[in-house]
Amino acid sequence: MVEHVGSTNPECVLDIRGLTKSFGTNVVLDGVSLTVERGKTVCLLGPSGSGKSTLLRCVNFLEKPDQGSIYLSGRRIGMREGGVIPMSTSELAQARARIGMVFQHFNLWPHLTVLQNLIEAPIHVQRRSRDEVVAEAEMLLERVGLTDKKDVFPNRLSGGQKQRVGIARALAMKPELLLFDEPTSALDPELVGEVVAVMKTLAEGGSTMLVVTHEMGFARETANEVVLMDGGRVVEKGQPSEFFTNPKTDRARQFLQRYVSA
Amino acid sequence: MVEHVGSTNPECVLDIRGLTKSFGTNVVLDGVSLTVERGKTVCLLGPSGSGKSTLLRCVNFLEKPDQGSIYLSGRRIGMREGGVIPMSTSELAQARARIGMVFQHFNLWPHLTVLQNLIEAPIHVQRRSRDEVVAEAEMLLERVGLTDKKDVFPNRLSGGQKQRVGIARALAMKPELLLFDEPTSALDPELVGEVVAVMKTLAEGGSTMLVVTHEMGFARETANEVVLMDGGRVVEKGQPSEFFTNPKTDRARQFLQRYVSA
Amino acid sequence: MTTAAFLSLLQGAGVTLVLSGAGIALGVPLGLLLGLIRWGRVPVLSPIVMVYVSLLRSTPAVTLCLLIFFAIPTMGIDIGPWTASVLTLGLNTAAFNCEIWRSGLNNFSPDQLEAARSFGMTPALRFRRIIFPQLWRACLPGLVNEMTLLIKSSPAIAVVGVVEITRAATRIGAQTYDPLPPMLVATGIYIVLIVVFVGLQRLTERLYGQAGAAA
Amino acid sequence: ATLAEIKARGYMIVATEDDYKPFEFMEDGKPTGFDNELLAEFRKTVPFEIRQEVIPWTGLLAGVSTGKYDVAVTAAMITKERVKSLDFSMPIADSTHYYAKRKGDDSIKEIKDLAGKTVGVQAGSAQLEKLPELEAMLAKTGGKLGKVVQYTSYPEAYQDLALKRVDFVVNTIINLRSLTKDKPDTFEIGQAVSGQTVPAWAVAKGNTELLALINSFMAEQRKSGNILKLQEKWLGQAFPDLPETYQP
Amino acid sequence: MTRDFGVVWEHADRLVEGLLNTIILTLVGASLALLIGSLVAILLMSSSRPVRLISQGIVDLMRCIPFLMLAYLAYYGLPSLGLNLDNWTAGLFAIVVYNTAYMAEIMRSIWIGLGRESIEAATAFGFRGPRLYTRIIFPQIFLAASPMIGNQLIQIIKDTAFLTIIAVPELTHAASSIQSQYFVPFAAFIAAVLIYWALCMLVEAGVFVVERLAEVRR
Ligand SMILES: Nc1ncnc2c1ncn2[C@@H]1O[C@H](COP(=O)(O)OP(=O)(O)OP(=O)(O)O)[C@@H](O)[C@H]1O
Ligand SMILES: Nc1ncnc2c1ncn2[C@@H]1O[C@H](COP(=O)(O)OP(=O)(O)OP(=O)(O)O)[C@@H](O)[C@H]1O
Ligand SMILES: [Mg+2]
Ligand SMILES: [Mg+2]
Repeated sequence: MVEHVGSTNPECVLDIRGLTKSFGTNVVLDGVSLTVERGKTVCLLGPSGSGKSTLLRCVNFLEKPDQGSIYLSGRRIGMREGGVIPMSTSELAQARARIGMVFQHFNLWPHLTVLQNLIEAPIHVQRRSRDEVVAEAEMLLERVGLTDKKDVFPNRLSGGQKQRVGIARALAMKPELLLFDEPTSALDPELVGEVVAVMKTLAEGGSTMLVVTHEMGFARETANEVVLMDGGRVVEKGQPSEFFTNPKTDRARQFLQRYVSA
Repeated sequence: MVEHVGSTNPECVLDIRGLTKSFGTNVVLDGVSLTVERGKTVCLLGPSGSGKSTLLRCVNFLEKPDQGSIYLSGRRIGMREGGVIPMSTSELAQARARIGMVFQHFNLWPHLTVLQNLIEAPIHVQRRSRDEVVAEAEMLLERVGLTDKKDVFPNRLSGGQKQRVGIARALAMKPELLLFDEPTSALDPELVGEVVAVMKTLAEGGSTMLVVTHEMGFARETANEVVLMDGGRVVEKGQPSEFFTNPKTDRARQFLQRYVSA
Repeated sequence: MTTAAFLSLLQGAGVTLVLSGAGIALGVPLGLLLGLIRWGRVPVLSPIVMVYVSLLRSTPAVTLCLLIFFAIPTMGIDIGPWTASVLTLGLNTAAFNCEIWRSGLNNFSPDQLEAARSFGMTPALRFRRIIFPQLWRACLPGLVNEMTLLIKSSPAIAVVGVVEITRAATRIGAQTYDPLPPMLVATGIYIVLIVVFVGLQRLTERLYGQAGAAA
Repeated sequence: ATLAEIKARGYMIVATEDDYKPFEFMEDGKPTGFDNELLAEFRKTVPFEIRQEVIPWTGLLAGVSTGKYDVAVTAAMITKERVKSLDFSMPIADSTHYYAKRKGDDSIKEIKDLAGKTVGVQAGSAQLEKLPELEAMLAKTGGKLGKVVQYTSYPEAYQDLALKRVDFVVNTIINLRSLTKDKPDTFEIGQAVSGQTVPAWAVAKGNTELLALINSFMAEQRKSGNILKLQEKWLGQAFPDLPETYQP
Repeated sequence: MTRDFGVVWEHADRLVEGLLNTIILTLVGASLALLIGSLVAILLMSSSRPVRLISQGIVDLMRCIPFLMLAYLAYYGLPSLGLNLDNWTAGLFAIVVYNTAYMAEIMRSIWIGLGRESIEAATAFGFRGPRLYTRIIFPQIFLAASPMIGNQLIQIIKDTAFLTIIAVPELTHAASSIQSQYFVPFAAFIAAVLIYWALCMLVEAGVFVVERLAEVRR
């Protein structure tokens, strides 16, 4: 396949082309291509070890891909235009600041309060004015229903609250794209609901999101597209309505089986 | 209610009567009564914070109850007969050795191999002969399908394997009663199955089990009785067939709702 | 430097090694005992240990040695220079070791302790079979660090007339009016002594590294 | 211990130093020097055993005053402060203070050149106490005492003198003579910077009988002229005119 | 004994002067050791193997050399290489070089246990270089390491006492000069111990405060 330059579709926020990544001899991503359009939510499903997390980590270059290219709103990530010279660390940092990431284990900064977690990167990475950022962060906290936890340290929060802070922290960067890596799988069943609810309002509010999840309910109801990965490849893509009721591949049928019995 | 002495039913392995426990002003258990008969499996359900873990911890006196009494096969636990004088630490240790416990986070001893984890307490607490215990432990490992991991340290095991070791370790004490505290909720969805399968064979093999779990499938298929707790009280008890299809209380209906959508 | 001078330095090295070894043999278990008292919040004893640790950590070894050697005999207990030296090094290092053991105990996994309790282990058995086998590995770097500091602070005991490495070097310097060469040789000997301890630590870490990782 | 106690238990404990050349120092691991040879003579005259402890200066006088050791067999300068808690024997030498300078340092030719120059002495020593006398001498010629650097022991001070970190070192003539004998190319002795000062052995305050025993031994040594020979041998000069007692 | 303490009291000004010098040495030495130690800790955690091995080697060497010897060599040894430091500079140099090694090792041991999560999140949010260290990594290290850093600060306070051998007039120097000049064997040292104890309690109080800060975040 010839690699075309730049994005053909101006509505494409994320455009991943032929991504390959191995750890030693273990091929974890094997030519993955994927696009996410502006305002759309794509759910990435797949069994453990299929490379979902690695894919997300490649998107913001926490892992360096072996081959393939990634474009964020038409601009190449990790490499300078042309794809030969790697970005400098400062260019990379600026590029990363355009992507918000929400982690399975929240990864909040334990030494900072909830509000400080939100304003840390906007002030020190994006160098925006403190007053503006604080005002915005307070609005975000209201949106995720945590205004009263503003000055509390993360250790005092329940898992669900932590993850809502994690989401607000990602939003505070005003990112063009939001990445979620299993945002609910470290939560008690009780607490999943509150986080899923926040994600739904985001999706409906027009955020562009790429979500790795085991929450089939969320994928079915909210995603614009569902992508199933297995063994480092995309095995099936489709509308959720199609995918869940009438999967095309055996692998997808097999995968969905597991969730029906629960 | 007048507290009656001793157990009236000789088939009763665990008999909890009017258990009360507070942390500070927070009343966590508020007069819980519960029995588990020989060879039966009771599932304890309930939302987070309803006191399930605290109840289990009271059973083997890891927490001291404020009021109420617990009988294991007719013998009082934690207190000497009469219920006024507390047991000495060595009496308590002997009583605890009659109860096997399986933890959410496995709590294996990392400095001991799998086999050593199994034989540690039987040899040093129950003072049984090493040869006998080792032979038995090897049989148990076969039963949970981990014979080949015998000499491996726990950090080399997957979550599911760790939990199977945890179960084998509890069985090695030949306990009269097995307690499980959310044995699968720290596991990836992939790995839940293998642990549930082991628990099912135990239940069918005649072990007496009290299981706190969020796995509704297990409760429905395996439990002889289901107990729903909320706010430190038992709100509904019943046969699983009854409970899941036709719950009597609003609280139970509400609780079950959450699991249907998933 | 003459051969005789060099030999006297080696002899000093022997003295340093023996006294430091005795100090460590006294201070490490004593520190563990003190650490357990603090960790277990044993009433009455725990605050006493706290003051002991605070005071001994801040007392320079020379001062402690002089006090032990000259002040204790006025209470009618006769004490020789070697006993005083071992007591000085041991009591001092015990205070630091108490803190090292204590932080190890504080960080010990409550989950594992709970498992041990629920399996009917008595406190003594828990300590012997579950805590200690893991604790010493976790504390080893800190303890060895403290052992290196103990060896280095051992010149203090020279005030009571024990001729260890530094004193032997000083004597040579005083005789020749040229203190630098013996000091250099002494430094070399210290490095050799301490490298042995650090190397033993690294070796133990490597041997037990795999089994010691958390489950 | 008192003489009676010493006789009862059969031995006496003396303390000597190990880095105070030429009075006491170690040669090939054995104590030697002026005091050690004098001690050997003393050993011959007493009816009990003498045990010797070799310790640094820091704890030495403290050990004698607390009774850990019976006699300080060292050249302890008799000073006002020390006589408050110790009793001193007959003086064993004359150790008037001189200054030593780097060989060939032309900026110092006489006492008045010392004004404003940096001086090294041992911390807490009798020598330190003599500095006011030097200050007084300098004042007469309108000079002032320069910076004073205190060392834990003299070898370091000499080292710094050679390294030009101090300009002169004040010590007793005896010590300085021993120094220049060993390092004639590096150091040289200047003039006296104090009045007469004498060192002696010391016992705990009030231990009169023991002191009397020591003094009778010393008198014996003076009479036989033996002590002069030892002084000649170790200190480079005999002191025949030492006083019987000395009040600081 | 009371007479002895009287003598010490009369010369309290010398103790105070020594104390001031001890405090200056400790403050300057500790700040520099912490600062440089942080930089060395970054080298110890470098992804480049040679950088790691070399910095590890230097740190281990420093931990093997007795402080006294280091001070001695800096003062009497360096002049033979043509570097003539005065006793203050040499003393500070020794304190800083020596404690930098211990501080760096302490910070490394905490850093290893810090967990990748918060650092990875910071990288994903565009933190890098100095900001990553000053905003995310070191605040957490200092919170977690306060008991051990406190231990080392106490070591620094006590290490300053060794500088008496190169004639830096710190507290022990003052105490031993009073004790041998006026012959008050214990009183001077007991006074010094009490002052050292007070200093160490200041450190302990600081550690206590930081530990409370860490605890509400743990
Ligand atoms: N840093 C790494 N070094 C080596 N192998 C790695 C690394 N990160 C991931 N892997 C391997 O890559 C494979 C894919 O991992 P990845 O975490 O992307 O899977 P996943 O689909 O996210 O799984 P899960 O659902 O368990 O999170 C696994 O086999 C894993 O062991
Ligand atoms: N040691 C303790 N000290 C103070 N409060 C405690 C303690 N242990 C538990 N609690 C409180 O007791 C209540 C019940 O806790 P418990 O762990 O028994 O609930 P649970 O039903 O097991 O919940 P989950 O499903 O989250 O495990 C909670 O509010 C909890 O905060
Ligand atoms: Mg993953
Ligand atoms: Mg629980």
